[in-house]
Amino acid sequence: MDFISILSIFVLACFVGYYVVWSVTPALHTPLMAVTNAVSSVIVVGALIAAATSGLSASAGVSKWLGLGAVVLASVNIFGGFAVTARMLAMYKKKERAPSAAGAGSKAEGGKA
Amino acid sequence: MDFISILSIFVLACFVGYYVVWSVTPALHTPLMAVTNAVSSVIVVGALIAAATSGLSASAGVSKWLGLGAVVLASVNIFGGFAVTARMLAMYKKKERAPSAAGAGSKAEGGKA
Amino acid sequence: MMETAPPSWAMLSYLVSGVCFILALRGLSSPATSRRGNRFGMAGMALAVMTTLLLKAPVPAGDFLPQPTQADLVTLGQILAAIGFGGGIGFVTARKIKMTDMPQLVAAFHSLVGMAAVLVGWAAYLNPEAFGIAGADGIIHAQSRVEMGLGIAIGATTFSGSIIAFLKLAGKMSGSPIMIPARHVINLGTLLGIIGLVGYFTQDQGLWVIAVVTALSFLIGFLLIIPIGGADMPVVVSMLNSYSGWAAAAMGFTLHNTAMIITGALVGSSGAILSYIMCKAMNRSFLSVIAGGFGAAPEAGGGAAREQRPWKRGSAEDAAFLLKEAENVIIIPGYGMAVAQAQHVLREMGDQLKKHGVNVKYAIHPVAGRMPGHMNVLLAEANVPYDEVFELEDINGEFAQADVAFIIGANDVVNPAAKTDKSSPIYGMPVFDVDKAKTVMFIKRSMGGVGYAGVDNDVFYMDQTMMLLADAKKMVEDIIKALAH
Amino acid sequence: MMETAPPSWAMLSYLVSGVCFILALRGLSSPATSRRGNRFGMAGMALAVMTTLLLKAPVPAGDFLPQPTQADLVTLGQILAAIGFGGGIGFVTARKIKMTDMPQLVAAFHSLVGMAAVLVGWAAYLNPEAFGIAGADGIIHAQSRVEMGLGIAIGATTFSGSIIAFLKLAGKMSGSPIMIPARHVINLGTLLGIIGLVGYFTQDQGLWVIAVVTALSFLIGFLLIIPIGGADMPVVVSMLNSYSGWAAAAMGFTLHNTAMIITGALVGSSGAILSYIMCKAMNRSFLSVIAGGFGAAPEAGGGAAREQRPWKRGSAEDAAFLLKEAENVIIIPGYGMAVAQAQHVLREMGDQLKKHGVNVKYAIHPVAGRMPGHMNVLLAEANVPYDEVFELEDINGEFAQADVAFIIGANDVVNPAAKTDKSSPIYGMPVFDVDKAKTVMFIKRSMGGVGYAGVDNDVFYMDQTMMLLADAKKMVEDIIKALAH
Ligand SMILES: NC(=O)c1ccc[n+]([C@@H]2O[C@H](COP(=O)([O-])OP(=O)(O)OC[C@H]3O[C@@H](n4cnc5c(N)ncnc54)[C@H](OP(=O)(O)O)[C@@H]3O)[C@@H](O)[C@H]2O)c1
Ligand SMILES: NC(=O)c1ccc[n+]([C@@H]2O[C@H](COP(=O)([O-])OP(=O)(O)OC[C@H]3O[C@@H](n4cnc5c(N)ncnc54)[C@H](OP(=O)(O)O)[C@@H]3O)[C@@H](O)[C@H]2O)c1
Repeated sequence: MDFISILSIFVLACFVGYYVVWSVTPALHTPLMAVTNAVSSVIVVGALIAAATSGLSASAGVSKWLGLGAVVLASVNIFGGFAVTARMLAMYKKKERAPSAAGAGSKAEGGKA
Repeated sequence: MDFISILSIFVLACFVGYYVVWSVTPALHTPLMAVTNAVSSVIVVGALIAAATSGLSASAGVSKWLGLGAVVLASVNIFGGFAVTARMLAMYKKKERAPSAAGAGSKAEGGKA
Repeated sequence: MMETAPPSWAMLSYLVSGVCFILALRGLSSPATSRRGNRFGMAGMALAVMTTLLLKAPVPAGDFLPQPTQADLVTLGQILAAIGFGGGIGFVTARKIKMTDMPQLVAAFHSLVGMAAVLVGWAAYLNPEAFGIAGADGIIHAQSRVEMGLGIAIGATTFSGSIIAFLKLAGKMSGSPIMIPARHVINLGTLLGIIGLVGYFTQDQGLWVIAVVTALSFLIGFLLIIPIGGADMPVVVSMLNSYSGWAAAAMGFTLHNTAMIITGALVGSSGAILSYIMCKAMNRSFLSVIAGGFGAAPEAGGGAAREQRPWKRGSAEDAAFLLKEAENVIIIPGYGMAVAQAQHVLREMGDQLKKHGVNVKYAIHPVAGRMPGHMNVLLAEANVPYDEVFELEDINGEFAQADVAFIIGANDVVNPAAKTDKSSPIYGMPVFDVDKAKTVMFIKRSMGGVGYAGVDNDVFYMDQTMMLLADAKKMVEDIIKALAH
Repeated sequence: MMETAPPSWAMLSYLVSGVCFILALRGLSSPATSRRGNRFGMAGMALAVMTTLLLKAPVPAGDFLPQPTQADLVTLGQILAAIGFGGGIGFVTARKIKMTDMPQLVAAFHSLVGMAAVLVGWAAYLNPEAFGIAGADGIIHAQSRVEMGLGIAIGATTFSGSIIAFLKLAGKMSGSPIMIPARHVINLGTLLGIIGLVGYFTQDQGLWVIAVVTALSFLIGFLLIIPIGGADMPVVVSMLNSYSGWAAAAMGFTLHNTAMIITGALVGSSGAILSYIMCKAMNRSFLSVIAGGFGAAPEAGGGAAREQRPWKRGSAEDAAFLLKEAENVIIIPGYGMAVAQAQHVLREMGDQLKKHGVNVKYAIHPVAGRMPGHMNVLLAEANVPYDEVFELEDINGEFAQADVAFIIGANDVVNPAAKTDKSSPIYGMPVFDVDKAKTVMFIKRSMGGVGYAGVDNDVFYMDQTMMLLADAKKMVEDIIKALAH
């Protein structure tokens, strides 16, 4: 991939980002913050590359451990971010289903209404 | 540019196209048809490449003339498409300006209100 | 010449040109920004053309590029002449065309894009080195052959299809569907033939393959469109627009050109979405439009029932009197207004009414007329400010407060059968609730005439309806005269 | 290892993963599609991780890849352990966290992304060969150095900034702005230092350069956020979210990774747009938020004036009586509802009222609470169906028909000063027209307490206003009891 290709992808992705985010309903802005958090952990790709090297030199060894550390941090985010988003989204229900369950936030992801 | 880069650009451009077109106000759907017509003449790039070759072989000579023909056709579209769009868009005015000019479609491109 | 990537500055400027096209369409999200948008479009096109010339044509450019030879300068002259010649025709046409002829103009322009794509495809086939798609031995890459074949096929289909659409829309050919027997079988066969040959093309670079592909594609464009009724042409035009976009994108893949790929995706989506919007607002499936035959039988039946029910006829004076007294008037224009070219007198009538203190609004149905946005463009031409023009959802609630619903050349878009009669061809299409208005005025030429869907309309026979039977322009002129008294 | 492009299948699957992320955000356009969207997000992440593992880690994959050695398997084990360990912590946290603690959770998560970016940047610096960003001589490409430096700088700023935001939001640190003298000069100096060093980094690959960049970036994140008041933190969190997106994009440029670039653009836009929406709805400029100091003085003045004007106090019984008799009730929740955790009892009250035939709707201001969408998530938690919850523009016209506007823990968002008083800090912010309702009920703990903007509210003193002074949860419980009689 040459630089211009990457730049093109980036520019178009910015347009997509602009439109996609504006089309998010305000009621779901909190889940939006949570899910963008989760997806920004795609940095884990870099972390995995570092962690996967078999350290021959000393600095490569350090790099590997830094990578593993980054994998841990990113994983907290990935699992935490998606799980908390799923938990929030499971709570948004339509009228039909409302009167059934009471009070405490049911954590089931089942609500597809 | 490798194939995957081009594919990525294409996929993202489809997303952009989807969002951009849906955000066009229905009142401007006719200008939209005219302007997409004009921009699709970007095929002129291919026509120019063909027309610019100095024909050494016989087939290259034919190719050159086909290219020139395509340049003519595409140019009709480019100038026609943008001009007719500009003419249409110049007619869309806000209330303040309406009572001044009467009847016949004023072709001036000036209306920036 | 081997496949060499264009230099970075050229790739960058193609990207910028693509972004300009995005901004051009983005500008259309409101009339206020639309003109700037159009200028972005022009800038993008100018950039793409200039970049290509600098890159490929032997332009004299100081010390940066090799000095052009005499032959080179001739080439450059030819190119500029071609641009000037084509551009001149396009510009003059664009200036002269009547707004009511827009549908056929768009169809005609599409056919040109289609033909240009065919020519470019052939040029690339004949001189692959110039396009950097051939190996050292002059053999074209297999992938490029597929892209080239597809580009030519889509282009040719677009060309012949658009020509038919143009002829039907311009009334130079009967709008009624022409149904060839066994046409589905023939179409399918032709289509499979094209696909098969494009596949075979990867194996055999022979001229005959691409020639047959071209011929079959011209044929299928023709075959696909002739069974479709003239009134369904707008959907077809949009669909062909979409095709031309995908053809440009295919060419962009071949040439590794970002501007073409972005444009292709934009135009492709635009056509597809407009087709979808039209079909949805007509409550017809895209397939049923493409299968053709709509508008075939000259609307038999209903005629008898129609005459038996009582209806009231009004005169221009009656209408003027009621309009003058009204507080809120909602005007619903339709296809008949375009046919009668009544938009200018209509705006004049609106001005008169405003002087009498009447509150006048225009209500536009998404498929009023024969093209998306058709009515808006005509009203804009007549200097109706766009903030007096409302879309269906925004104004449909206001009919209960309206004293007069003034229907001028519209029919299907106010037909309540769409809400109640499951057997109606327009059942399910959203319509204006004109029955809620105190008085309904309905301009059309005769009780026998029907709308696009060819069905009777209960609004004619309502108690509060006054039928104003005349040519729309004539009737509005008479109303204006009566208002003056 | 030299810079070699990853194989096509990997590039393709990174593209697919990027598209999945787009679809994940796209799903959030409505609650109905949001859950599928989230699954797309998970799928995209799983794909990105798996692709990278297949590509770089020595996974046992039959004959396709070289057999892993013993050391390789250890590495794989370490990686899986790291994912399992981190993932476990994340998952448990996500399950345990209270909905009212969402703002601080998001801030905490951001800090982790920032730190991960710093670690990856350092790892790339120490082992550039693994990332394919070094020449044969182990020298890192200049462009990669800039990208790496920027990635580390943004990541470190995000980290320390988010930590402060977390501490302030969680109440573990005073929310009041801490104003260092000459802070603008210090900040500017630090910023220039970072930029200068990143530039210098292209000349000198020394460890000290990147170490100082890292340290200064940690410092600036800290310096930038401490002068900002706790209540402005949501804008800051969004801004940091945006930063973390751009950091990911920078990393994506380095690694030529489509998934990262797309994600970066998505997250970057998301944070920027949310910040913009918040600032706009508060009618404050982004710069004024970032400059800090808001909420500094403990709202002096106004106190005297406040006491002098007459106001009416109501009891839970009074409120219950009026609510029972009402036809339309609009509930306006605000920050106080979140503080009191009153959403569950509020929904219960709504159910009771519905049994009495009252029409209950919830009205949400775009900046009600302390986070975009804060109120929606709490009401959803309490099982309020989302089709009873309306946005400002959609419901503001209905107050004229409302018998009761029930304000629970909201304040600024109903303050008419925003419409009338040019000197008010909230002037220009759109607010609910509660004064049009027949009766206004206003729950807050004391007459002295103010909202986020620290200003008095004329609604307290209106004729039709009944102040219900108590903790929101307590008051609603009392109303429910009174309704039962
Ligand atoms: N807009 C689009 O994109 C699009 C695309 C495809 C199809 N369509 C279809 O087109 C139709 C549009 O509906 P519409 O309500 O606008 O029109 P319509 O239903 O086609 O009705 C046209 C009306 O105008 C009258 N008329 C024709 N010429 C006239 C003249 N010179 N003076 C006065 N009246 C005249 C006709 O009656 P007389 O003959 O008695 O005068 C008829 O009542 C819909 O069915 C829609 O589905 C629209
Ligand atoms: N949503 C966002 O994204 C965001 C971001 C940044 C800033 N903001 C700002 O936050 C504000 C939000 O406005 P708002 O109307 O929701 O809230 P607000 O103006 O901050 O008012 C909160 C109200 O709740 C009362 N309250 C607090 N705790 C309570 C309890 N336990 N029981 C009962 N009442 C309680 C307070 O009065 P007492 O103290 O007397 O009880 C006060 O009247 C806006 O100014 C907005 O600009 C929002």
